[in-house]
Amino acid sequence: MQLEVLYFAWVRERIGVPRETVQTEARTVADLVAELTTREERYAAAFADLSTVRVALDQTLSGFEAELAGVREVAFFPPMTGG
Amino acid sequence: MQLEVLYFAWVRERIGVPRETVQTEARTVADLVAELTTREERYAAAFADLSTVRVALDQTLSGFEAELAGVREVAFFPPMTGG
Amino acid sequence: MDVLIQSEVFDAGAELNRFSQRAANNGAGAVVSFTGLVRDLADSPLSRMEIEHYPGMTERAIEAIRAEAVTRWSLSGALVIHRHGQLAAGDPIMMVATAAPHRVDAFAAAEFLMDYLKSRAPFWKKEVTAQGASWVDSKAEDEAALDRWA
Amino acid sequence: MDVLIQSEVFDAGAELNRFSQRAANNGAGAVVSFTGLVRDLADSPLSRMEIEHYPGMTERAIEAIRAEAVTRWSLSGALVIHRHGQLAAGDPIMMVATAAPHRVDAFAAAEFLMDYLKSRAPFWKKEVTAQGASWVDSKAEDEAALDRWA
Repeated sequence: MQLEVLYFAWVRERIGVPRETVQTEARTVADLVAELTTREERYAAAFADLSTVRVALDQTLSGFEAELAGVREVAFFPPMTGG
Repeated sequence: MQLEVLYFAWVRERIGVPRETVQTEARTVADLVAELTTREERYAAAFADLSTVRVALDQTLSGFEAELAGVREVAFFPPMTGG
Repeated sequence: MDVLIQSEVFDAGAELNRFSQRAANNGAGAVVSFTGLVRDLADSPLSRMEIEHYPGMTERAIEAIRAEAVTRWSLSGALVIHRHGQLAAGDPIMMVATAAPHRVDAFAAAEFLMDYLKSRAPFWKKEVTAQGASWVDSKAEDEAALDRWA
Repeated sequence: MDVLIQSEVFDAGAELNRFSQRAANNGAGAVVSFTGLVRDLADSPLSRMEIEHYPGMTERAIEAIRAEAVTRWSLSGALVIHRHGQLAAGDPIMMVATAAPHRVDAFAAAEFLMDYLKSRAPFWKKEVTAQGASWVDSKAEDEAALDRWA
């Protein structure tokens, strides 16, 4: 499965790129995070405390337990600070 | 005692004047209302239902039981509809 | 000037910008405004609205309400403008603006000011149509709204 | 346009007047606005604020929030403007305007929109001073504010 993975704010800064294409067989978001974390230290740094990371699947807020089947775009970012 | 008595909105319209000087020995606002009501029909019409009349003494909202000693200006009007 | 009682029409947008500019210099991060407009009537078109007020007491009452708001919340500014005299449908009747470091204070203070202006500032509205004129009735819900600030 | 996501500065007063004019034609008697301003910092003067956003999701999220507000309250209009990019101290960050026949609806809808924009619209603020840059932390109280609409 091929996913577009986007990063924002300090998650982006830690990982070093705003977006990338990821080949993965991860079933859930949590699986994808675990897989990325083992790849390189910068992912481990970004995902060190998941209580401070939010995820959106195809531009809709979601949870780490959500399944990735059919998803094209995954985004990771800190809690939002709009307004 | 000499009082300046002011009327607003439909209270003013029923009594027919916006203000007048009243000579009275009334002790409370309720006494003053009773005295005016006996004077002429137009006062009786304005004060027919006191639940719809508000009173201010020297420009501060007050009650009908309030005493008039030391007061210079009494105003009668319907509930306010500002804003 | 933070309380304006006037018959002239005012420009709510220009007042908001002037108020926000001053509030920003005073530490505000949040500005809330309320504008009341003369609504046209469903049954019979409104010819005009007439607003009677009690000169002297109006200023005193609004200043007291404004001072109370400044005591209750951490504000960077508070503005009240209220018209009297003859108004046309669509005209602004009045506006309130509040500014604070944080939005919760700005919103609460604006609602407080509005609730008190509705029932405690000496203004009386009359609606005039081709069929005649009638004084606007006060609403029980406006009086009840004051309870939440007790 | 009822949702504007832009890097350009906007004129809150002019937007309010344009919005109120349309709302008045649509039966509004009450217009509420909220403007968020870039606050300067107490400890070290702010060089600028940078706002990052998630293009595409931002518009979707705000449209969804706006649609929910229109469902919950009887509104004559609702407007959201939010900037991204580089902002200076005192600049307007965003504004919300709501219009309704009655003030209670206009106030409630404006507070609802603000509470959701704070925690559910994908924007991230960064404060830049001479000492460096830091991302603004989300506040537990902003997340908690959503509970009252549940």
